[in-house]
Amino acid sequence: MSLLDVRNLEVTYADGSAAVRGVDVSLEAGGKLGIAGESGCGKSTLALALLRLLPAGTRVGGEILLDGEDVLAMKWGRVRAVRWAGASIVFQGAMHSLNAVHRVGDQIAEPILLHRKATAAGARTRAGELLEQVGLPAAHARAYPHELSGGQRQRVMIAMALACDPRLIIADEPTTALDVMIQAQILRLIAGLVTEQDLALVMISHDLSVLADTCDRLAVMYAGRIVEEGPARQVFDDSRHPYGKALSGAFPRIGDPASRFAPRGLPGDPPDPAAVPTGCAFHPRCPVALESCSVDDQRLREAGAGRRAACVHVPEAAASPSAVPEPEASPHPGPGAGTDGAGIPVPGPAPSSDATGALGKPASAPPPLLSAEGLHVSFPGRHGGDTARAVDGVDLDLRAGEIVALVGESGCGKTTLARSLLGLLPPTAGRVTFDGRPLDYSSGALRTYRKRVQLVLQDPSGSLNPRHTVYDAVAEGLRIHRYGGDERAAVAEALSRAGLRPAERFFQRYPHELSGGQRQRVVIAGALVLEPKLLVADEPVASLDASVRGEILALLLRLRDELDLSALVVTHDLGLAWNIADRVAVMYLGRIVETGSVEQVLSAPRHPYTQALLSVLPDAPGEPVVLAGEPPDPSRISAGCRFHARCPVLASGEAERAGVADACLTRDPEILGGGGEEQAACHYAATSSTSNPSELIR
Amino acid sequence: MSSVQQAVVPAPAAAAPRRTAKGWAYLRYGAGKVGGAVISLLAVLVTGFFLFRLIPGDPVKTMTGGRPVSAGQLAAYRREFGLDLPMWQQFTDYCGKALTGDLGTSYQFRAPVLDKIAEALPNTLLLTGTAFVLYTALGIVLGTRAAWRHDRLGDRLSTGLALTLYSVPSFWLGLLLIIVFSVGVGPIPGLFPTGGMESGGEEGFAYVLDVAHHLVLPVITLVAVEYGQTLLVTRSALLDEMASDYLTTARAKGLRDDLVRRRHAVPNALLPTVTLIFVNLGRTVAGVILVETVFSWPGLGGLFYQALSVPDLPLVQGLFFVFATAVIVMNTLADLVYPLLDPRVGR
Amino acid sequence: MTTTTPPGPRALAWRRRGHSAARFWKQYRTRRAGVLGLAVLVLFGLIALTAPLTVGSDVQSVTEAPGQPLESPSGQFPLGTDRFGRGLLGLLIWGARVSLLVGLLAAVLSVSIGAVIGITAGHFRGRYATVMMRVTDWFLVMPTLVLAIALATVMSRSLGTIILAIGVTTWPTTARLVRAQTLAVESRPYIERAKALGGGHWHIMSRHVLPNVMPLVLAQTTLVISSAILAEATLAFLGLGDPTVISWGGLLQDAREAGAVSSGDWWYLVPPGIAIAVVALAFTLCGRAVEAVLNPRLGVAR
Amino acid sequence: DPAPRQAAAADGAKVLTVAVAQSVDSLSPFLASRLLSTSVHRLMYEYLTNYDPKDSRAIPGLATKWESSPDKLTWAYTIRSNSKWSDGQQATAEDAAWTFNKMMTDEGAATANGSFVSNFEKVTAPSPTELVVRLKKPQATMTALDVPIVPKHVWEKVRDFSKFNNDKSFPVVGNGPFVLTGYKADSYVRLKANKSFWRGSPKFDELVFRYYKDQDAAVAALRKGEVSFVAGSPSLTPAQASALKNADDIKVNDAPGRRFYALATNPGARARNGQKFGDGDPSLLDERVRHALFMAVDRETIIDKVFQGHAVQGEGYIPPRFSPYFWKPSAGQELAYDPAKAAQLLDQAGYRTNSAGKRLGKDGKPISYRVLCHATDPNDKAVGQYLQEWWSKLGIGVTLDCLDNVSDPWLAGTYDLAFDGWSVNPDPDFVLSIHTCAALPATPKDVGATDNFICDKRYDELYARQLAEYDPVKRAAIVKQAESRLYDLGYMNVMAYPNAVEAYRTDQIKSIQTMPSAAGNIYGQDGYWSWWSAVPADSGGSSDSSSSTGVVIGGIVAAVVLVGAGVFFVMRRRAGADDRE
Ligand SMILES: Nc1ncnc2c1ncn2[C@@H]1O[C@H](COP(=O)(O)OP(=O)(O)OP(=O)(O)O)[C@@H](O)[C@H]1O
Ligand SMILES: Nc1ncnc2c1ncn2[C@@H]1O[C@H](COP(=O)(O)OP(=O)(O)OP(=O)(O)O)[C@@H](O)[C@H]1O
Ligand SMILES: [Mg+2]
Ligand SMILES: [Mg+2]
Repeated sequence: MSLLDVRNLEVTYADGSAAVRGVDVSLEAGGKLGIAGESGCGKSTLALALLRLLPAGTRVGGEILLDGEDVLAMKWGRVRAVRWAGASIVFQGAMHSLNAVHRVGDQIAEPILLHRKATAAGARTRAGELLEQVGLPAAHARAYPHELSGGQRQRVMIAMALACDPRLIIADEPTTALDVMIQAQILRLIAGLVTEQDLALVMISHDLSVLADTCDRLAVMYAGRIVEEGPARQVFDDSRHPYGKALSGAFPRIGDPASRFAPRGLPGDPPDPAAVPTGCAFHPRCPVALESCSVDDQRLREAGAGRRAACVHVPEAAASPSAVPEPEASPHPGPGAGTDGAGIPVPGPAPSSDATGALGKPASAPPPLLSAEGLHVSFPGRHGGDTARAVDGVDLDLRAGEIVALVGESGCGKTTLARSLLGLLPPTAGRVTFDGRPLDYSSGALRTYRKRVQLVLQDPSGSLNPRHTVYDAVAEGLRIHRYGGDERAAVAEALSRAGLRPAERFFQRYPHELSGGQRQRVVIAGALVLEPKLLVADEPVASLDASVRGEILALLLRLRDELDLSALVVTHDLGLAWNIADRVAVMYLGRIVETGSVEQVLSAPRHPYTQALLSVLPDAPGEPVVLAGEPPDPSRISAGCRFHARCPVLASGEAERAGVADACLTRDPEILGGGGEEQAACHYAATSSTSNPSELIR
Repeated sequence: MSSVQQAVVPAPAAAAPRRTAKGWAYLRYGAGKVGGAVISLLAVLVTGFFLFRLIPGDPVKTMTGGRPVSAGQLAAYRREFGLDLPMWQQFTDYCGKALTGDLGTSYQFRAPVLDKIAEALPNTLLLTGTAFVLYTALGIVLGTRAAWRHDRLGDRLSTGLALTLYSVPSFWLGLLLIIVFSVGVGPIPGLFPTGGMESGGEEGFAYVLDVAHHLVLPVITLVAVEYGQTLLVTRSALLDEMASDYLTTARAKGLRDDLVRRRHAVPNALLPTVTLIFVNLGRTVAGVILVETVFSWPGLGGLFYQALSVPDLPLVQGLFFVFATAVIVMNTLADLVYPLLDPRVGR
Repeated sequence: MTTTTPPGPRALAWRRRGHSAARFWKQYRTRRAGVLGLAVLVLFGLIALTAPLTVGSDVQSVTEAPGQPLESPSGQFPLGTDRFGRGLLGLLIWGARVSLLVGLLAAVLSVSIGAVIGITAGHFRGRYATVMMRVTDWFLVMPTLVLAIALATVMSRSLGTIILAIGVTTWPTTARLVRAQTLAVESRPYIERAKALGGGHWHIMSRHVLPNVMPLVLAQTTLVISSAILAEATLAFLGLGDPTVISWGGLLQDAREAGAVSSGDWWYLVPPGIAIAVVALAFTLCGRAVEAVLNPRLGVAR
Repeated sequence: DPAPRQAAAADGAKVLTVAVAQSVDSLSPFLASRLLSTSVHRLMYEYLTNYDPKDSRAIPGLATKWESSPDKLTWAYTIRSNSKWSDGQQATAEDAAWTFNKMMTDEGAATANGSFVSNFEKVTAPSPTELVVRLKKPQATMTALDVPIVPKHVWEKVRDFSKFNNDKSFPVVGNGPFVLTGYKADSYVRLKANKSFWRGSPKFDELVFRYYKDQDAAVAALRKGEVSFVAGSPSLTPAQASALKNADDIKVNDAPGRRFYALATNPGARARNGQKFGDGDPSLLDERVRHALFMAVDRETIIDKVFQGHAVQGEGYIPPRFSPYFWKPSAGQELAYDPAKAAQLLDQAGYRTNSAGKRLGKDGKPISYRVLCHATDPNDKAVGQYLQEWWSKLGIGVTLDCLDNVSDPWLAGTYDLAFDGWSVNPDPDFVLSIHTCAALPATPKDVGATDNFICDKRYDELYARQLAEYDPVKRAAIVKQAESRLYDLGYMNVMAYPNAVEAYRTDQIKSIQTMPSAAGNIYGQDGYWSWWSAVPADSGGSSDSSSSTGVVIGGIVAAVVLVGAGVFFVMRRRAGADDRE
């Protein structure tokens, strides 16, 4: 008998939205099941339903057998007994899932006292042990949640989940909102614990690649239903369902030329659970949909050994391994799609050889459009703390028609740099020049400057005033700059450029009536309407679903081609750089530590930090190098190389052997050219520019 | 956990929460708040002085109006109350004295203002203190219940009643209570005294009983008009918390509903209420004028009203200062207590 | 949508406003308490506006008083008479004008001061904000009633005085709320975007902050009216009002001065009190409903 | 108050509780000026003379007899030898001399009663029973020296008379019918009967003045029997009176009052040095205007509607209760209610109406008078509204300036008309003195004793003559002439003599002396007659038992509520325990 057996689970919220519509899954003891899917597809609902945690008024149908006992039929007393002791949950937002006014130790001890009838002292000791198990000092039991970092809090949640030795742990997006490096730490921790203690795991994520790495089996959810299920790796690499394909295709494989300058996405919006399309719920967005798809509902059926999928293209008898026809190379709107008509033209393959060729010859390159010279930005410390040197000496050039990606961990100063490039933050030292002239911070000059350089922010929902219509939002720039021409026409044109067609249909909509992707397009349209020369995009897709982000990236590429726009794309995602950028700059603790063409930096990184970043990508080859510790703190920049405290090369003794260890501890490395455009700020890299760096760290 | 940490590069020792630093931070924070309060107090002192100088007329004339007074006597009064000095000097004298705890001499009572205040303050504190404890408790308990079972009939009734009572003028309610429960209407006998704080002359337990008996109606009046606000704030604070993930966590742990509420929801929801509670106490002291007038309670409110109609400037200033001090002190206390309750703030 | 002759932006804007008003009303309608409050207000508003037609200003005349002093309710005088022999029903209706007017004006004054100070203090950081917030804090610690009494005593007795006293003493709460909301709005990315587009202080305050603060201001106005009506009654009751003007609080004070409480002339005392409570309650209900509709974070928590 | 009553019942003490609305300003006889305080002092200390409750004649108090020297400048009083201070010491002429001397030499001690001694040259006590006062000028009021005589041996120790309030240690040594035993500000004043009072011990054992800020509360307390007597401030309202009339065991005492209620006109404020100040409307300086205004005041309506019969129509300056001095205008002199004639008078005076019906002043602007009224006096506000309507028919506007404290505009002369009223003493000297030129302030900066700045040569002459006239009948005749002159001037228009309306419980007070005894008031008499004479009812305490039931019932209600709430809580908790999630 399986540990968990969910049969035909249906969940309808009090407001009538059918969040889960007939889900069957099962999990053996010790098994690891991943559930993937876009935002809003019902993943969290499913998780909550497992322990009957849904809000009052929610209708739940079907069966949830936990160790053979139907959770839905239990008395409340029994439910309470099963909770945490039988199955525990690690929730998505650790910062909100912990009670801010209780010490974390007490919160861990609470279920122990409740279910295990332990003494207070016993529970406290156990809480300490649990903390140590998740790699935190036992002393942290006395801390309050806000005193811990996001990663630490997530560890506390995990420790808490382990408190009553449950046989099943449900982890709902345990790493969303965490930094790449921390995410790697947490994933390893969970994987290790589950294996070690022989726990069953249900892991929920919107990131297929993460699940493929961690789980045995993978279920892909769409609109409240599981559309594909099978062994994790197989589903990720070779999906049998068009949605699964799109989803896994949205994760760029670095080094794979196919995804270079070719971000892939899925047109259309995730479905609204209050109005799920008839037939196959996916048909409006499906590139290979048939006429019948809008009528016939699809159920999971065998699709190869141990695999199931719900698609017409998977024959009843589950024969051929790849029954789903490949969509044409470019995504295009499905027959029923285009409710908003947001068709995505194919980005033409970038003139890569040409471009890289040009980039390779800095001497002959045109003068940079925008450049930062020795830029420093610091913030006064909070509560009388030390000054935070968020940007600490950055030199960066951006040429016309070029896309540069700025990557780095959270808190390394990317946003600060972007803001100071726009003159939103005055630099503490150094300067920004545009078109060869240093930036003038008088308000009139700034206004002129901001007509030519535009900013696109990370969070499209936040970037739009909820009380302004799309028209107002786009026209805002025109009005500020007293645009003389036909405002309406300009707005319409900008909107259609950004792929919102016909533009008039969007004029009177409010942001909340748009999907995330559409909102980001509106923001981009608002920037384009002023016909800028340069776009600074700060994490333009970070808050978007994997399927949607491809579209936005494609849009950026297209604009570059059409309008000869330059762009600085700020991101923490190296894959994104691979998708669209010509050049990449890696930032660490306020300084650029490596820069160069995308191909070179991403396939042959020279700085140990870049190497580590690349190695922790879910499907990166080789053993990941997980940097321990928290994201660095710009108010405490250590002497010597700023990376030395976390540097794997230094830790492994490699630097010692190369004779640069002293320099690492005492001397701030200059950014050094390694031939061509590639430059890295590393003493070690300087000594070994020829050797293959990825082999060094073993 | 060896396997997990194996490949991990050693990190700089994770900084454990620094307790002493936090203590210092709190001290600094507290000192800031207290400093702010002191500045506010000084500002109040200054405004009190100038605001009431705006009342037109000559205080000595007011004092002696209708009584035949010799010029010598007038001059003596002016000297006595320092009214012969130029304004700025009066002001500095006033400030200097106030700082040493001397608020001057009441014109009408010929007694130190401080004495008059000291006489009345305990009475006001008794009334407001009792009412405060009751309405805070009532507001929190009912507010919690209303939120926990929100949008049910009980919530609607309880919130509706609170809102209604909140909209009722307190003096009017007091008058009605006097008619019904003091004078007696129809079959209801007059159960409670119509006013005052004591019948006079009792001692020991009889005195306590007597005062308690006098306390009932004014306290009911204050509680009735005041508890609504606490209820509403508690209710909405709790409603805000109710969607929080940590409550789902608590439920997921298998906690009973009432434990989830008491241990997790209420402590968080009460945080925003704490400030209100303190501020309320300060305001109740100042706002008690009406109830004291209606129930002839011998407290600060009554004194203030009397003082204003004369106007007895030193007493008015003194009382104004006391009222404002009550609010300032309570606000500051709220500021000081809040971080102790909410670990996230001020450290 | 076919684009024949596209309507101009202005027409569009109007249509949009119409839409949002309709949407507001649709949501407001679902709140029963708010609708009830609104109905009561409309009723009282009509009563107050039509008072010159229904009862006429003659109800105020003492020399032409039709009845004997303090008659109990009868067919001729449904609510009895006051101490001059004037019909109390008429006075109550006439008094609605003053009470509502004072409540309204005082609230508008208070909220305008609060909104201006709140927005500017929230937008301009630095010294200006510090000074403004100090002033606000200072007013906030002033015991409102005490200060209002003091002001009303210092100035001459008139409606203007009462309005000023209420307005000047009650704005800090609004200022605080508005400032908090302004700070919240200013921390939103769209402000950064507006700055990046080149928008200046005025642009940001008027195009972004103000519309976002308006709902709060609106709700706050409604709530402040309620407390202003109570404050007017209180001041009048304490004898600080203009004795020649009929207001509900004034009627209560008259009743008390006439000794209605102890002589059991309930008809003199009860109706004005109820009128005050009902109108204050109605404004509170409306205010809360408006607040809940415009600021969905409140009360919609699951 | 049941607990005390029970305690009182245990030792059989009879307590008379009086509801008062005023708070005590000071318990020092040298400082106190409020009615309550001076009434209490009457009870605590003997005065030299007292007034006969029948006709307010001067009768012996501490002094048994008195005579003046032929030059009218020396008065000799014989001090009684049967009055003892409550600490056992004999009260002597020495105490009286010390009291007066203190007031003459110490500014602090002169605060309240300094005016009585301002004309004294020297006060001596040749023997314990002999007091001699030497005057600077003749003074007819020497048998009306309302000054409490205090025990020298106690008061000698007082350092600063301007600060000493006599309210710290009890009982307070005195020789009046009652001894002060307790006081709590704004709560109560408690007095015990002085068993050895020379005129005889009061019948009640204790007298308590209980403070009720709110008159309604006091009336309610009377109805419940919490208090035995309510005076009202200054009297019960008509509504209260009629309600109490119908109540059981309550007697309403509706007696002619000692106050007049007048409309004063600003005659152009000025100081003795001739300097003018203030901004009274110049039109009011025309006697015809003043007369016209008063003729447009329907005094009958005021009595009917405002006082609802609890007042007498005003005529002369001194109320009819003081019959020797009562004067009323002759038929020809009288300014009877006649709006038409009033309008005519105004026309004659040159104040004509414009097309809008507004009467124009000499400056061509419409006339509008500011009428100063006491915000705390409902009658002022009520009459003010009538004035507004009556005078608007003459085309004259009125703004009512109702203030808590009217003295500032009053003393500054910044008003046109004002509501005015004084309590008249058996000796009318004081109320007459306030209209003399001598009472004007010395300079605009000073305060005079003047009421409303009237200064008239003829009136002053009459005033001086009556003060020097020691023969009561002749003096009364002069006083009446002065009143007539005042009436004609039209600056002080008496509208009414309000009654004293007070009430007491007949089941607690069997009988009580009014003053004048025929139809007089109880509270605020010139003397201690009422409280000294009050006889307790035998039944004693029907009300007491009712209020102790009150406590019992109240207690039970409270207990039930508490228990109920507790049970409710427990139940709810139980119920909550097994609910969802
Ligand atoms: N309490 C609720 N009442 C009504 N609808 C809800 C409620 N909770 C969630 N939903 C809706 O149900 C759908 C599924 O929500 P759910 O939280 O399960 O999605 P999810 O897959 O976890 O998304 P995400 O990746 O954003 O966490 C969503 O459309 C959401 O709007
Ligand atoms: N206004 C500010 N005041 C003080 N410190 C700030 C401020 N803004 C940013 N910082 C600090 O500067 C550092 C860099 O911040 P920044 O937002 O530029 O990082 P980032 O690289 O964009 O990070 P993320 O990926 O999380 O967006 C952080 O440590 C942050 O705490
Ligand atoms: Mg989720
Ligand atoms: Mg950032």
